[in-house]
Amino acid sequence: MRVNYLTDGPISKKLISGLIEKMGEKTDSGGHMVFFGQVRADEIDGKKVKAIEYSAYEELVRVEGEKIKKTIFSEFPDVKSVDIIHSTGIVKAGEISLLVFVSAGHRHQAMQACSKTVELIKENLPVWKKEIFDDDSHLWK
Amino acid sequence: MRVNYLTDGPISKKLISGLIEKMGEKTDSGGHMVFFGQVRADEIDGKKVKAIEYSAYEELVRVEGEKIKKTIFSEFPDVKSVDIIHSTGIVKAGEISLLVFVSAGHRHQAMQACSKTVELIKENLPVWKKEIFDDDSHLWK
Amino acid sequence: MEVKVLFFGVLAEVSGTSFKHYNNVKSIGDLKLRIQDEFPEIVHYNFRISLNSELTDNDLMLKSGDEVALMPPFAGG
Amino acid sequence: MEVKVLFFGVLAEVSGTSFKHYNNVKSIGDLKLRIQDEFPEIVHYNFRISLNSELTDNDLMLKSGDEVALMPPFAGG
Repeated sequence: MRVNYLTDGPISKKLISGLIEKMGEKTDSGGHMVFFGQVRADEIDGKKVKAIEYSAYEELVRVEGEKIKKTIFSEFPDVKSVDIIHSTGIVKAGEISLLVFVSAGHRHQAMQACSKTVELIKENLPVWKKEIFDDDSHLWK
Repeated sequence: MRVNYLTDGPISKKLISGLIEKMGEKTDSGGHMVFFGQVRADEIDGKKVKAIEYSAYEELVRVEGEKIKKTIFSEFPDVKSVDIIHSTGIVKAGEISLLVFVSAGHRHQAMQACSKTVELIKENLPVWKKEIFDDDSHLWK
Repeated sequence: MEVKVLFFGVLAEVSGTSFKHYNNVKSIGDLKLRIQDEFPEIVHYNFRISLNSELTDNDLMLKSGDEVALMPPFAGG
Repeated sequence: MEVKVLFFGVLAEVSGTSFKHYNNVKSIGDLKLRIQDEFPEIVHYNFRISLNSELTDNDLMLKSGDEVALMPPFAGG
């Protein structure tokens, strides 16, 4: 089961556990590198971020997501799998909004491929965010 | 609760879930990077690795583990926490033998610090491994 | 002929809608002028364009049923 | 006086034990000779030494109660 690419609301502990459960299935993997992006309770001009509201262009997310995976697989031949999950909608401070899960035969490519995937997501995935403050005002990022 | 640094047998899904559960506690963290080292069912001279038996010099692991953390915290000031757990004893192919969990304010330091921690572990942690094959012969690594 | 235009991120706020249909627009350039006329504030924002889920920088011709998206800089993660 | 010597990794296999006590050894160099005498095969292996949980490359003097470890190259992960 692959959940790529979008999920409504925060990325649940259940979804994460599901990915962790199946790590051992591939005994040709020697390393898994996982990135979790979390909503930070930043303070801006005396106001605290209480949540981020994400919106995405779903069709294009799918197109660009596939391109990202293709890039990773061709650049890192030791990589066995890449999972990308991004939240849409409201994600509160302390909750997870991005998960990148990369498995590879050896650790170096797992690490490099995971970092690169996160960078490509930031660059190419059509997702937008609106920071929502504790006084209910908001700021587009 | 910090489990550093050694655990008997494979790193359990329960232990991993425990670390995942507490991710959201620190709302000043924007990124978590987690490395899982898994025992690979490598084939060597026609024999398949069925498990690795790890041994460690516990006292020195603690000393060197603290040094590694100190290095990471001083090199990456944005890092909030570093957890290192390594297995001792028998870990079967497909099971997890190393976990490195790094939380930071922003993604770049989370990623770099996690990779660096894994490299320092490989270099400095007094741990040894014996590959055990399906015919019960073994090989020290 | 009719094309569908999607507004994302802050542009959905500026235009007050997430999508809108436009009739008789020949090209992306033509469409942009129509949108600027309707929502003058939009000129203050940077955005990229996609046509039928493909990013483009060109002033392509449009045909009925096309979907054009106006997208501010991406901010995922 | 007595020091405790720990054998790790393949060296535990070569020596047939994970630890052993030695009497009347003045220094690390002295100890190494004693161990090589007892387990000649050990010369074929690279190893590092620690004294009381601290890595050292020096021929330090030993005192009663010291713990010396013989450690092949680390192979964690």
